[in-house]
Parts: sequence; structure tokens; C-alpha cells
Amino acid sequence: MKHETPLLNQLESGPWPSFVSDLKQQAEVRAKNEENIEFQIPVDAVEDLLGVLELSYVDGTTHWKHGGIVGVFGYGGGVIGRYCDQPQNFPGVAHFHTMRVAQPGGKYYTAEYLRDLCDLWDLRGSGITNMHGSTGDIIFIGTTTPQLEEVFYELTHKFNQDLGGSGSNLRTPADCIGSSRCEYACYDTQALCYDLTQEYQDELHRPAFPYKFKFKFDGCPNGCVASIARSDLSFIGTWKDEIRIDQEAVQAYIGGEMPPNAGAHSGRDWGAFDIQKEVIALCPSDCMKYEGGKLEINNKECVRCMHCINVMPRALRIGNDRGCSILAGAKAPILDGAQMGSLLIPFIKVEEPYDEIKEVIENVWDWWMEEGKNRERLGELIKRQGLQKLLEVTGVTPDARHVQEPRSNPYIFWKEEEVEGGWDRDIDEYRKHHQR
Amino acid sequence: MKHETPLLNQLESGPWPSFVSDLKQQAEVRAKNEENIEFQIPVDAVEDLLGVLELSYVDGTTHWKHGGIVGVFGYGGGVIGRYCDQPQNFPGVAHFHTMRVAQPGGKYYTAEYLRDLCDLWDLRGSGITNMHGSTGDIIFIGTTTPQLEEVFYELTHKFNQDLGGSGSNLRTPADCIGSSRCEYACYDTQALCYDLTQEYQDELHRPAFPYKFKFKFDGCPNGCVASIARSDLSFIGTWKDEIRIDQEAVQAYIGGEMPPNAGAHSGRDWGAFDIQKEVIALCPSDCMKYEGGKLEINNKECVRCMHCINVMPRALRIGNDRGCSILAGAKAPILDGAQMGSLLIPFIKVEEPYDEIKEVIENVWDWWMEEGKNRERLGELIKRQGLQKLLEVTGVTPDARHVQEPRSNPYIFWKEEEVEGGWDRDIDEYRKHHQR
Amino acid sequence: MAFISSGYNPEKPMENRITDIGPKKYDQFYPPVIAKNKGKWLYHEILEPGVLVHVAEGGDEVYTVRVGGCRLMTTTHIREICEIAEKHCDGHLRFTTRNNIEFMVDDKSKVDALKKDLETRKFPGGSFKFPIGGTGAGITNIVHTQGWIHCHTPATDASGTVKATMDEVFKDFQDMRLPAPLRISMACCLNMCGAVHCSDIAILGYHRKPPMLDHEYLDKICEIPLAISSCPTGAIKPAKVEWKGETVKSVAVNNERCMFCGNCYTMCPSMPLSDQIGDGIVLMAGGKVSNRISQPKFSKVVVAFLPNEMPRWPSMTKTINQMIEAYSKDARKYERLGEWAERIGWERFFDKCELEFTHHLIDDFRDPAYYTWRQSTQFKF
Amino acid sequence: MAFISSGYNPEKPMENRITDIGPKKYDQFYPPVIAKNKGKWLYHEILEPGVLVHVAEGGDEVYTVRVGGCRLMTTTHIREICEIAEKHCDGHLRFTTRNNIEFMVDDKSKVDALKKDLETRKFPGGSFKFPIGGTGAGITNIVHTQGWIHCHTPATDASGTVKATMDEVFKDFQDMRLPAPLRISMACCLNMCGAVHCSDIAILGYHRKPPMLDHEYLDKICEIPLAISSCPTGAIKPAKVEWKGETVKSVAVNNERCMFCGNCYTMCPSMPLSDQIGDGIVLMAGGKVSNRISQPKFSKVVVAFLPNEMPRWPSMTKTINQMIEAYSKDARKYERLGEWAERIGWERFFDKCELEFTHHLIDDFRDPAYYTWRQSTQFKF
Ligand code: SRM
Ligand code: SRM
Ligand code: SRM
Ligand code: SRM
Ligand code: SF4
Ligand code: SF4
Ligand code: SF4
Ligand code: SF4
Ligand code: SF4
Ligand code: SF4
Ligand code: SF4
Ligand code: SF4
Repeated sequence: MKHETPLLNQLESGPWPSFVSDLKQQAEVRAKNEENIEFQIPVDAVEDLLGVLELSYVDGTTHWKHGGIVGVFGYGGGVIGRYCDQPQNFPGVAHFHTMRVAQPGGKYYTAEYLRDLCDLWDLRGSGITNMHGSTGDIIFIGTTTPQLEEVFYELTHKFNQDLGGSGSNLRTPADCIGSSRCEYACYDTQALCYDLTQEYQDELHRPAFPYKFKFKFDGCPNGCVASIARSDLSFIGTWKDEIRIDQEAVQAYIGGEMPPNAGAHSGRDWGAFDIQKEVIALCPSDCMKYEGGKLEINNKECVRCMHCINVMPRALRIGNDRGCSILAGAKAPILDGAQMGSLLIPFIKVEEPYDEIKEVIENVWDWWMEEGKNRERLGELIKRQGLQKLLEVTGVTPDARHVQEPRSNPYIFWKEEEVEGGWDRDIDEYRKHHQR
Repeated sequence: MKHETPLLNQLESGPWPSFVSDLKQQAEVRAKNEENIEFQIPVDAVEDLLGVLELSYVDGTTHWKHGGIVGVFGYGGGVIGRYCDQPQNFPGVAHFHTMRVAQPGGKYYTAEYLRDLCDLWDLRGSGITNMHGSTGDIIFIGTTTPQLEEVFYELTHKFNQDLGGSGSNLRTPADCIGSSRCEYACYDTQALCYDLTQEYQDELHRPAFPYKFKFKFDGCPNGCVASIARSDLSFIGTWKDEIRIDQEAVQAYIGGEMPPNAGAHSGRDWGAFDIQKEVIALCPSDCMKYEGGKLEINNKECVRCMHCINVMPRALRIGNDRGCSILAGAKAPILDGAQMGSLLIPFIKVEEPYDEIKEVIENVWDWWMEEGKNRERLGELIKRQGLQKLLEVTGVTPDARHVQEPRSNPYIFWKEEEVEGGWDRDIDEYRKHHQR
Repeated sequence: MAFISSGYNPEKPMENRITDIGPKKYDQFYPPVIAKNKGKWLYHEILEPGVLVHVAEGGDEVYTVRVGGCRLMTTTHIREICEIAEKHCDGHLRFTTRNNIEFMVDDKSKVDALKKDLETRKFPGGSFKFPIGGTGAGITNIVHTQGWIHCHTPATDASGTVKATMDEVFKDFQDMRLPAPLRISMACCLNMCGAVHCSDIAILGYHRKPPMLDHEYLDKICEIPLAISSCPTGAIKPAKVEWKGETVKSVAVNNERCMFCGNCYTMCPSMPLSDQIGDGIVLMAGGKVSNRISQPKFSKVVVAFLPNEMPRWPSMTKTINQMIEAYSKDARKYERLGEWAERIGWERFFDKCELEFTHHLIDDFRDPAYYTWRQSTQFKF
Repeated sequence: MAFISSGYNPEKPMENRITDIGPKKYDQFYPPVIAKNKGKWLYHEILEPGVLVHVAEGGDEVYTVRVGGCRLMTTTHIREICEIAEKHCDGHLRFTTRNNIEFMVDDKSKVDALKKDLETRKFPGGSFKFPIGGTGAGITNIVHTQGWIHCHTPATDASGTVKATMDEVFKDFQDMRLPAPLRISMACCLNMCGAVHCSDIAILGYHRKPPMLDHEYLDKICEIPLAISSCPTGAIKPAKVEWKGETVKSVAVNNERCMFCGNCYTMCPSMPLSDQIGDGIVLMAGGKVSNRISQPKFSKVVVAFLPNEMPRWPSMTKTINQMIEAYSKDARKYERLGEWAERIGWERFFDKCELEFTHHLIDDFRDPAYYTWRQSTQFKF
């Protein structure tokens, strides 16, 4: 190895897969170059990455500088520029940009396709990736400026594959595995995610927004893609009618024939399954009862939290009248504090061609693009102008469902048209009845 | 009657005591003047008050103007000036100031004393009062400017009785009935209230604060004087040791021999008392159990909410190691939204001469007088500078008890002295390791 | 009428002056049974609505009969109270923190006569002078404020709305059929002297028109910088105004930013707000003060506006009644109104009380508003 | 090395350009059993840690073996994944939303060989390449960010803190003994690309020294107004500074108002924050995302600062372990860490986890801070 890495080496032991070991094997593969690849970026990029990382482990600070503006022609996103602040010592990573490659829905792959990507990235980049980035993209970590267009050209021409988002645009949408392998899915997350991604390619590639914007698609309230925490619009599956009950299977759970929660708790002996304690008593809306060997749900009062279904998946199933809720404004803490999405649409059908959903999205965007300040996320705009305003611009009727509780301050900003007689009053007339 | 009051007359029917009937009887008594009192303000004050009130009922607006500065010499509070905006029509109430008379602790009176006050107020005022004002004072409603000093002189000289507070000063403190007649009292509210009122007479009468300041004294967490909602410092009784249990009495409740909650629910048939459902299951800290005929409380986990004691007062009694919690900052919504008091001192002994308590109060005042803006309540200052700051100036060790939950934003304002090496750094030195 | 001097000499105000003596000391007024047993009470029982007994360690008892006080009371009425106290209670009495009157006797045998005396006293209009009640899981007296009787900023009357409401809920003043105590409070403007911000049900007077500007006098009567700085939303700016041909210094109000709080009017009499149509009632619900079971809670706005309907505010009392009846029917024993609303969800509260949810009820005041919106998929259809 | 053209012509960038085609369509990659049974799944079961079966209406089954992915992975590693997929799964695989890898087979008989193959693959340093686990009531992979591998603002490393933590909790990656799933996340600066704000346990990199000012270059490299407006607390002002004999345009920072967020540095490279001693770790706890039983919750700060201790951050992993063990011992079945903390009260959380509560943990950021303080007498001694 080019650089000594005594500190990093200590991260090779222990059971969890060691990224250091992986980087080292990659460094070796590149050095040996058994496939005779004509590397388009320095062959020792990985060794220098290890070197600069070791330096950070010694001095406790990063050695990467700001990005600067690099990218591919006509796109405003998809590339994050990066330069090393010790280029003399680590020339292999002096320029070390990342590219974001849009991942497929559900993150399903074939080995064949992944290998194609590997071939491309070995040739034109460091061969280091993130599978996947936090937003969901495939991340190619580390290449030089001239390679950006080349990678893009090969991706689009050879693989029919586009870049993902970065900058002030729509970011690459992401979904949970949903109905492709999950019995809880209330709509087809992959279909909706794909359709909207295609519909809004322009918004994804050509930044015209005040700031970044994210979509995420959870098939049900379990929230496996965490949309409620990290997307400006989250689409979370739900239903309006009854939970379907198979009473025989309920008995099977009670009788211990089926493991509660599909076996998720089998690492400890929690004792025999107790439907009263484990299901009925934990239902947040207190709408279940088990009497005379029968489980009953007062569906009208159910808040669809998924708990009972999670505990007894073979006995209880989501309802048939399905759709999704849309929540708006989730984001990380910068600048104004973190937000989770606030409920905008309690229920909407998810049916091709999704026109109703698109109308919501476009109304939201029109407002945000009109009113949002530079670097103001949707959530911050909602906070600044109020949820009432968001409902107004999306034409949604305000409803007690929109709030956890009504306002406790009575500071109501009445509008002039709401108050009979308007606001113009004649002070002289008033003074006739109220002397100074 | 001098004025027709057709609208007000409609408030004479119905079972609840009619203030209109009362005002009318008073108007009559004054008009007749059987005692031959030499009324020092217009004899028809009450009739004119009815008249001006009827006018408000007709036109839906008040007919009182701002107060202006009236008061008694050397005091900055105790009087609220008030003038009618239709003095020609209602000369009897053209000037109609109120005086706030400090009420005795627990609001106990003798008939003799109350009659003295009535005699004074019939002579020198309208004879109308509030028993009592929202802060707690006896309110004398309606007199003229020249009578203010006279009333004050008679109060102090004849009755050994002072005025209460108004303006930017300490307001008349108030207490619950406490140990004088309540078995739940954890300290003597009347004794503490009186002692502090006497100690801080100067603060009460001579405004030197940024704004008003209120003390209230609740003997226990039931909060019968609502201190947590309406006093800048609330003193709420509590205890540190065990709830005393009389197991026999527990059985008596279970057996239906004693009415649950001292009979407070006897207006409806709620069925037989169910200790499990009515006590154990409602305990907010889930720290009780009833097994084998015995009630057990895990006192360490008890949050002293009073529920179980309220339900079974003959079986359960407050602990022996008593004192109070002090909460700070409660106030009405103007300007920044309403506040309830925030916990400042989890537990403090309440023992004469209350030096420890006075130290807390004075530390709070020093800070507020130094830092508070004009018309900024303590609660608003705490919000503006942070609870951390209040703890600092009162020398209270921060504790998880001070929060309902720790902060969810990580925006910690570290102080320079808390960070090793301080904040001064040499950019040139930094640039040696981090090139531009 | 001739001026009668108390002895005060305006020429020498400091002569013989007595100050800083505070209130009368509480223990001068304790009834003997209270003085004797203070700190030694063992337990109490509510024998019937309005009648309590407290039992002390040594076996002493004090019987309390609580009666509705209408707080705005005249010396004539107070003299009648004194008469009763002397007749039955050795001249002692007290007032509660919610302005009821308590007559105490030290023996059970004295209760009936006292009660009978109280029950039979009525005003000529037919209302009780001293209705017995206000205990336990019922409705007690309404804490309230001045209203049109004495204040300059009210948006409604206090005594009138309270009388109308207490008449409507009077049954529950004399009963204990509710799941828990239900506390109603009233404040005639946003200053909330009644501290209605933590009540089961709160009646609040509210303006809905921005201040009028009395340009001709504003600069003469008010300090313009004080008026400007009084506004919590920064809606007021200094302005030069053409007024009846002259240029005067005055202020301008950005009406869109006004939330009708009346702070400016408190600081500057040339900015009155009150208006026959603009003013009215906001109803709030679900607050509490006690720490029992759940922590204290703020009241929430549940009806954004009801008009002032003098003299009996029928829309207001009807709406209050709807809430009480829905609560009474649906809540569990010991459950306060706010605890009930939170358990069933506010969306159900509006259904069950047959109240309309309007956009006004969505918080839009500053950052904390966010925390009142729904950040969850948990809700009821 | 010779430049190899892809065919792209920089002179004519628009020639043959293909754009706006989006990601590959998901269904091209579905394993046949998934394609066939999509939308028809009936139920699932976790057979053992890391191994799931999903059963479809028609009786088809898919067995999933989930393995730890370390996300930062090289093409060498990906090729190995591909090899496994081809050997056992007809060339199909997927990644989870927490960066684990899932190998699916359509028959139970194929599971054992797959497992054995995965279990035996190790790196020379001894770590597993494909540890099986991450399901049910255990600890799965840590969602994380770039750290010192690639970003300009981190206050700690991502991959290293994650490796150290996963080694420490590895037992629970391969077990399901906890009361509920426990999700750990990591973000190397306040930007929180790992969205750690709603995790059971969160590791966060944090600076504690205000930006240095590179006065000599600031005005040349940065747009001063942008730097000023980037600061959420308004701590930055324009300033003229004497620097090495010259007067330069620059900025001044009010250090007392700085909360070390690094926003200024993102906008202006002449304001670096990073510091060997100043930088370190904040630990948060009690967040969640699912709507199960309770609503989603934000994570709370429970340890204000731990130093960066390379390469294994022992104080950090020890503290995390304390929380996990206390939770495991004390929480009820199905109870997430935050639900547990709220039930027992945060004061008890600190006791039970043996963590010190310091003043830093009291919220003082803007108006909502108030709602995190304790407005009640309910607390535990
Ligand atoms: C007399 C008075 C104190 C005083 O100094 O004047 C008082 C007296 C008692 N209160 Fe109270 N409370 C009094 C105002 C209050 C207030 C203040 C208020 O309403 O403004 C509260 C807080 C209300 C709130 O939470 O909004 C209050 C909340 C309680 C509670 C808690 C009730 C709950 O369910 O939350 C109890 C416990 C109980 O009822 O069992 C209680 C219990 C009691 C007991 C049983 C205490 C005792 O052992 O003597 C007394 C008789 C109760 C009854 O009337 O049913 N007292 N009590 C006040 C009577 C007011 C009135 O005229 O109606
Ligand atoms: C008389 C009384 C109402 C009553 O009918 O009982 C009252 C009457 C007034 N209050 Fe009050 N307040 C009264 C108790 C309260 C309370 C309740 C309490 O003390 O427990 C509050 C809420 C608690 C609090 O302090 O926050 C209260 C919060 C206010 C406020 C808002 C203060 C705030 O910080 O939010 C104002 C506005 C102001 O100070 O300018 C105010 C202002 C006023 C003024 C002086 C109006 C003004 O701005 O000039 C009122 C004079 C009315 C008049 O004409 O007599 N009054 N005021 C109460 C005092 C009687 C007494 O001494 O016993
Ligand atoms: C594979 C994956 C979806 C994907 O598209 O990749 C997935 C798959 C399943 N999740 Fe999930 N969840 C996945 C991420 C999540 C996340 C997201 C996250 O952690 O970032 C959450 C939200 C976590 C949170 O609240 O902070 C999540 C919260 C749940 C829950 C609710 C758990 C709870 O107690 O709150 C369930 C229900 C359950 O566990 O019974 C669930 C249930 C399930 C089921 C049982 C659904 C099904 O029937 O197939 C799947 C297997 C569960 C298991 O592994 O024990 N899934 N699940 C994700 C696996 C990540 C991993 O590699 O570990
Ligand atoms: C690569 C990635 C982290 C990773 O290791 O996976 C990432 C990396 C960066 N993020 Fe991020 N963010 C990444 C997902 C996120 C997420 C998670 C998500 O999307 O689910 C969040 C939180 C959710 C959200 O959007 O709020 C996130 C919140 C931020 C923020 C704060 C935004 C805010 O409004 O609070 C910034 C700051 C900024 O925009 O200036 C930021 C900025 C950045 C920058 C561009 C730093 C900068 O200011 O220039 C980082 C570039 C690092 C690098 O050198 O490659 N990144 N960033 C993730 C994108 C990969 C992908 O496309 O799949
Ligand atoms: S969010 Fe719901 S539908 Fe999607 S994978 Fe998780 S449990 Fe299944
Ligand atoms: S989904 Fe949740 S709320 Fe609905 S019945 Fe099941 S446990 Fe109760
Ligand atoms: S607050 Fe407590 S001590 Fe005071 S009267 Fe009420 S119940 Fe009794
Ligand atoms: S006082 Fe409250 S918390 Fe304590 S044991 Fe009784 S019910 Fe439980
Ligand atoms: S609430 Fe407002 S109007 Fe009513 S008395 Fe108080 S200050 Fe006056
Ligand atoms: S009423 Fe209140 S918000 Fe409106 S202008 Fe006056 S002070 Fe400002
Ligand atoms: S969390 Fe901060 S340091 Fe880490 S990758 Fe994101 S922006 Fe960079
Ligand atoms: S680090 Fe953040 S708070 Fe500090 S000066 Fe920079 S932008 Fe402002």
C-alpha cells in the first residue's frame, strides 16, 4: 500500500463487514489490474483515499474542500464536485467528484446489470460506490471532471440509464418494496414512484426550484422508506374500509400455532401470546375487543396504525378500499428545525394515470415556486405562511383531520371579507357614540 | 329607575343569582337612603351604571374609556382609573374608578369585618364590589378621584387594611384554602402567602418591575387556586416520600362502604366501584397494583398526581416529607401566547422563615429586573433567554426533571469556556493542513 | 352632599400615613373549628351537591354549604350574606377561589336550617340569591372579568354572558352527574383576566376589526412610538396623514397583519377597536389546571366566532350545551373534557359535539403552530 | 493512460444526446416469483434472524436472506454479490432501504446452501462479508452519510463510527431479543443527510467552535451577502478588518450567537469550522418513523458531546450499549425505545441508562423550546 494506515487497520477486525478491508481489496485489484483496464482516473485513487482518510483519523478533521460547479451539460444536478485539500500528498483523489445514478424502484437488480455498471465505473472512476445514498441513488464516488460527460454518455446510450438529482430540484424519488413483496402495501409504490419520476424528469434535471424537493413512497403506515421524516411530499398507503379478519387464524395465534408478529420477537421467551395484552390493550384508538372467542374491530374508530395487523398478519389484513395519505414538508433540521410531514390529503385514490395526485403536486409546486425564498424548503414555507395557506392553494377543505389539536391561541387573523361590514369605519361616526 | 333597561331586565329571570336584580336593589336602597348616609359620590351611580350597561347591550360596545393615572400618594398601584364615554347621559358614573383591597388568606371573613367594609364603601363609593377579582383582591367598583385618598386613609387607620396591587409590581398574592380545611395540603399556604406578602410590601406598592408579577399558592397538585396557569411564580405543594395507605379503608372502598372520590360522582349511577379500572389503570405512572387484597404503590415511580388519593381520601394520604415545587412564568396570552408555569424547583422545604424560598424569588427578580424589557413578563423573558438561563441565575442544578423531554434539535450553544482550547484559532496554522 | 373627611390632609399627605401593612392576617377570621383543626384534617365527603363535611383527626367536623356567588355584588347583598353568617355560623364565612360563598357550621344538626334559609332567599325577578351547589363532578361558578360593567377593551359583556350560561347549566351546578368536574371561565378580551386559557370550556370576547385611527387626536393623546411597539405582529407604522386638509403625524396599520388583540388601544386611546358587528365570542375547550391523571392543558379554540346576541347569547349557550351533553354522554368516569377529546381524537370531538371545523381553528401563530398540525397517518375518517 | 471516448463530442454536446429517461423500470429486475405474485402476497414469517418467507395467495413462496451491506462498497465487492446472486438466485437481488442486501430464492430447499455460502465469506481482516441478520425485533444496518470519505462539512467520520457501532451491537443484528426493532442512524453534520432526526438512536457529528475567518481571501472567494444571510441565528455581520497591514472587506461573527451549524461554511469556504478538539459526537435517542401504536417521534439529544476517539470511538459505543441494554431490560414487548422513555419518563431514562443530564439538553432554540420544558408537577424523584 502506498500509505501506512495503522488507525484504519484497526477497523478490519470485528464481525461487521469492514469498509477498510473492502477498499484495500479494491486497491489491490486496481494495482494488479488483471483485466488490463485502461483506467481513466489515477490507478491509485483508492490508495490515496485510504491515505487521506487515515490523515483524517489522525487529525480529526476532513480533508475535502467545497465542490465548485461541475456537472453534465444541460443538467443542473446529478454530480457533486469534490477536491482534496492535500492534493500533493494524495494526487489520486485531488479531483474526486461523485455522480448520482437513479436507482430502480424497490432497488431490485440483476447481476448482469450491476456488472455493467461496475465495468463502467472501474474504467472511468474509482470503482467505489454507495449502494445506496441516503436519498436512494446509486452513488459513484470519485472521478475527475472530464469523465463526467463520458460516464453520462455511456449510461444513457449503453444502459438506458439516467442520472439522479442534486441541487435545487426534484431529487430522485424512492419507494419501499411495497406490493412487490409485502402484503401490507395499500398501493403499488413502484408504479407510482416510477410514473411521477418520469413525468417530472424536467423538474429533476433542471433546477428551477427554491431548494431541493423530495418524494418518497411508503406502501403503508409502517413507513419502511421513512417518507414521513425525509420527503417534502410523502405518499403513505392507507385504507378507508374494514380490516379483514380471519377468525380461525385469530384462534391459531391464540393457540400458539402461529408466531406473533411473524416471529419478529423469537429471540426471547416473552411467554405465551396474550391477545388482550399484546393487541387489544395496545391499540391506540382502543377500538378492538375480544369476546366470546371473537375478535371485533370498531373500524370507524381505527386509526390504521398497523399494530394489530403486524402482530397477526395471517389473521388480519388491510382493507379493500385503498389509497394513500399525502403529507407535506418533512426535512432535516437546517435551518429552522427538523420537520416531519404534516397531513395535507387524508385520503386519495392511487389510480393510473394519477391525475388527481399530480394536480396536488403541481399546486404545491406553483405556490412554493411563487412564494418560497431561496433555500427555503417546502416545510419552512408552510411554517412561514401557515398550513391554512397550503390547504388554500391546493384547494383542500380544512378538516379536523389536518390537526392534532385545534389552536390554543385565539389569535385568528380574520380576513376582511369574512367580517360583515368590512373594516372601513368612520371615526367621526364612532365618536358620536364614544367621546374621547 | 332613572333609565329603562328592557334588555337587562331579561337577565332577572332564570335560577342563577341575577346581578341585575342585585344592582336594582342597591339602586333602590341608595335612592331611599334609609340610613341617611351622606353619599360622597352621586347617589344615582348605580342607576347610571345600569343605564350605561343597557346602552352597551343595545349597541354591542363598551362605554368606558381609558383610565388615566389616578391613585393614592406614594403607591403605584391599587387603583384602576375609569371614565365613562357618555358622561352627560350618565353623570353618576362619569368618574368611576376601582380600588383593589388586599383580601385575607383563604378568603375567610367575619360578618363584622365585611360590614365595616360595606359601610365605608356605601359612604365613599358606589357600594358595588367584586367578591373577588380574578387575581384575588376585594374589588371596590366605582368612585371618584377625591375619594381615593379618603378610602385609603380609612382602610389603613380604621381597619388595619391595605390596598392590593396593580401596575408593574407584585400583585396581591392568593392561596387555596389549604391546610385550614383540606386534608391534601402539603404546606400551609396561608402562612407562606401572608409571610411573602408582608415581606414584599414595597415591591407590591411601588412599581419598579418591568411588568406585573404574580404569586399563587396551591397546597397540592390539584391546583385549586390555578397557580400553574396564572402566576409568575407558583408554589405547589408536594411530597417526597410514600403515600400513606390504610389497607382497611381500601377494603371499605372496594366493599362499597365508602363512596369513591368522597361522593363527587354521586349524581349518576356509575356502577360498583372497581379499583382496577378506576384507580390502578388510571394511574399515570402505572405504579400501583392491587393483589391478594392489598394495594401496593411503587412510590419511587409515583408522579404525585393526586388521583388515587382523590378517589380514596380515607384510604390514602399524602406523604410526610412535604414541601413544594416552584414553577415559573405562567401568564395570559398577551403578547407571545399563553404560558403555564415551567418547573424551576422540583422540591423545596416550606419552613419559616422561608429563607430558601425568598432567595429563589429574589434571584428571579434580580434577573428579570436586569434583563426584562418594558412590559415583558417573566415567562416571556424565560422564553427569550432560555430556561437554562433561569436555572443559572437561580443557581439551580439542571436536571431531567426540568424538562418534559430533552431537546430534539441539536442546536446547542456551547460556551467558549466549555470547549477545550477556546475558540481563538490561527487561520494560517489551519491552512497549513487544509489548503484553500 | 358635604365632603366628609376621613382625617386625611391633602396638604400634608405624609402626616400619620400608614402604609405597607398588607391584608388582614388570615387567622383573625378563621371559624373556631378551623382554627382548632388546621393541619389536622383527615378526610372529607360531599354529602350532596353543595354540602361537604371535613373530619379532623380528633373527630371534629366542619360542614360546609357552598352557594353560588355572583361576584359582582352590592353591599346590600353582602349585608345579607353577613346576616346569614351571623344567624347560622357564628358570623364566619369564606369565599372560594371561584367566587362562591361558603357557610360553615361545626355540627351536622345545623346544616338543615342553614340550607333551608339559603334556598328560600330569592330576588324579586325569581332568581336564587344563594343557590346551593358547585361541588364534585358538576359545574361550578364561572370565573370571569369586568366586561361592559367596567373595562375599556371588552369585546363582549362578562356578567351577562355568565348569567346566561349559568342559567343554562344550572342543573349541573346542583348535580354531580358529569364524568369529572367541568370548569367554565370567561374573559371579555384577549388579555384574559379570567385566565380562561386552561379551562374545560372558555368564553372569550374577541374583536375582528382592526383599530380605527383617530388621526386628528392621535399624536396629541398618544405616544406614537409606544403605540408602534405595542403591536405583537409589527402591524403598526408611523405615518403622515392628510386629515381634513391638514398633514398630521399619525400611524398606519397593516390590516392584514392585525390579529385584533387590542394592545395598541391599551397603549393609545385613539385606536379604538370595538364594533357592534365585528365583536363577539370565541369558544375554547379542553383545558385544565389540575395535575390529576394528565398534566395541565391549554384550552383549544373550537368555535372561531359567535355574534354578540344580547341579552342572553342563545347561540353561545346552545353550543356550550352541545359540548357538555356530548361530553357527559361519551366520556369515562374521572375523564376531564380535554382528556376525553384527546382520547377520542379532536376530529371526533367536532363530530360528537356537532361543531363545524373551520380553517380558523388551524394554528398559524408563529413556530409552535407546526406542532399542532398532524404529523402522522393516524386519524379517523 | 489514454483517454477513451464514450462517443461524446465536447464540441457538439447536443449531438445524439439522450436525456430525461429516468431510472431503469423496476419490473425489468423483478425475480420471476416476484413478478408473478406482485400484489398477491398473503403473509410472511421471519424464520430466523435474517431469513424471511413470504407466501402468496396461490401458494407460491419467496425466501429472502438479508445480509448486512456496508453501503460504501467497491466494484470488487459488488461483483462478488453478483456472483452469489447468479449462483443461488438466478441472478436477482435487491437492496433494502437501509442498505442491506437481499437474496431471494423461490424454494425452501435453496435456502441452506445460500446461507452457508454467505456465512463463509470473510474479509482477510476477519470481518464477515455477508452477515445474515437485520430482521424483526433486533438491530439492523445503520443508515449513514459520507463523513471523512467524501464531504466537506463533517464533524466526524461516518463509515468508521458505523463500523465501530455495528461491531459492538453485532449480536443484536443476528438476534431478535429486543422489545421492538431498534434503528440506529448516523449523520456526520447537522445537515443530517442520514435523516437521524427520527431514529431510536442517532449518532451525529457536531462542531463546537465558531468558524475561523480567512479574512485575506474571504471577499475574493465568497459572496459576503450570501455568507451573511446563510446564518440562521444572524450571527454574521459585514466588517472591515485590519489584516496583515491592509484593510480588507470581510465578515465578523458574534461567537455567542453561533450554534456551529456550518451553514456559513457551506456558502463560504473561507469560514471553516472543523477542529480536532472542538468536533465530536452528539447522541440522540427515542425517535421513530412508523405510525405503529404511537405516532412518529423526533429523536432527542441525550448526550451533548463525546470526543472523536479514532478509530473506534469507545465512549460512543459504550454509551450506545448502555442505552440498548437498559431498554432491552426494561421495555415492554412491542415498545420502541422512545415509547419506553416516555412511559417511564425521561428522568428515569437518564437514570436507567446511567447517563448524565446536563444543561445542554434543555431546549433553548426558539419558541417551541417552551413546550419541551415541564409544565406540571408530575415528575419522578
Ligand atoms: C373551595 C376550593 C378551594 C378554595 O380555596 O376556594 C376547592 C376545594 C376543594 N377542591 Fe378544588 N377547590 C376549588 C377550586 C379548584 C380549582 C380552581 C378552578 O377551578 O379555578 C381546581 C382546578 C380545576 C382545573 O383543573 O381546571 C380544582 C381542582 C380540584 C381537583 C382536581 C379535579 C380534576 O378532576 O382534575 C380536586 C380533586 C377532586 O375533585 O377529587 C379538588 C378537590 C377539592 C377538595 C375536595 C379538597 C378538599 O379535600 O377539601 C375541595 C372540595 C371539592 C369540591 O368542591 O368538589 N379540586 N379545585 C375551590 C372551590 C371553587 C368553587 O367554588 O367551585
Ligand atoms: C379586575 C381584573 C378582572 C376582574 O374582573 O377580576 C382585571 C382587570 C384588568 N386587567 Fe387583568 N384583571 C384581573 C386579573 C387578571 C388575571 C388573572 C389573575 O391574576 O389570576 C390575568 C391573567 C393572568 C396573568 O397575569 O397573565 C390578567 C391579565 C391581564 C392582562 C394580560 C397580561 C399578560 O401578560 O398577558 C392585561 C393587559 C395589560 O397588562 O395591559 C390586563 C389588564 C387589565 C386592565 C387593567 C385593563 C387595562 O389594560 O387597563 C383591567 C382593568 C379592568 C377594570 O376596568 O377594572 N390583565 N388580569 C382582575 C384583577 C382583580 C384583582 O386584583 O383581583
Ligand atoms: C426491507 C424493508 C423495505 C425495503 O423496501 O427495503 C422492510 C421490510 C419489512 N418491514 Fe419495514 N422494512 C424496511 C425498513 C423499515 C423502516 C425504515 C428505516 O428503518 O429506515 C421502518 C421505519 C422504522 C422506524 O419506525 O423508525 C420500518 C418499519 C416497519 C415496521 C414498524 C416497526 C415498529 O415497531 O414501529 C414493521 C412492522 C413490524 O415490524 O411488524 C415493518 C415490517 C416490515 C415487513 C414485515 C413487511 C413485510 O410484510 O414484508 C418487512 C420485513 C421486516 C423485517 O425485516 O423484520 N417495517 N421498516 C426495509 C428493511 C430495512 C433493513 O434493511 O433493515
Ligand atoms: C450523498 C448524501 C449522503 C450519503 O452519504 O448518502 C448527501 C450528501 C450531501 N448532502 Fe444531503 N445527502 C444525501 C441525502 C440527504 C438526506 C436524506 C434523504 O434524502 O432522504 C437529507 C435529509 C432529508 C432532507 O432532504 O431534509 C439530506 C439533507 C441535506 C441538507 C439539509 C437540507 C435541509 O433542508 O435541512 C444539506 C445542506 C444543503 O442543502 O446545503 C445537504 C447537503 C449535502 C451535500 C451536498 C453537502 C453540501 O452542502 O454541499 C453533501 C454532499 C456530500 C458528498 O460529498 O457527496 N443534505 N441529504 C445523500 C444523497 C445520496 C443520494 O442521492 O441518494
Ligand atoms: S411500508 Fe408497508 S407496504 Fe411498504 S414495505 Fe413496509 S410494511 Fe410493506
Ligand atoms: S390498526 Fe391500529 S388502530 Fe386500527 S384496530 Fe389495529 S391496532 Fe387498533
Ligand atoms: S390545592 Fe390541594 S391543598 Fe389546596 S384546596 Fe385544593 S386540594 Fe386542598
Ligand atoms: S398519586 Fe397519581 S401517580 Fe401517584 S400512585 Fe396515585 S395515581 Fe399513581
Ligand atoms: S379581559 Fe380584557 S376587557 Fe375583560 S377585564 Fe380584562 S382587560 Fe378588561
Ligand atoms: S389590534 Fe393588536 S395586532 Fe392589531 S394593530 Fe393593534 S396591537 Fe397590532
Ligand atoms: S451529513 Fe453533513 S457532512 Fe455528512 S454527508 Fe451530509 S452534508 Fe456532508
Ligand atoms: S456556524 Fe452557523 S450559526 Fe455559526 S456563524 Fe456559521 S451559519 Fe451562523
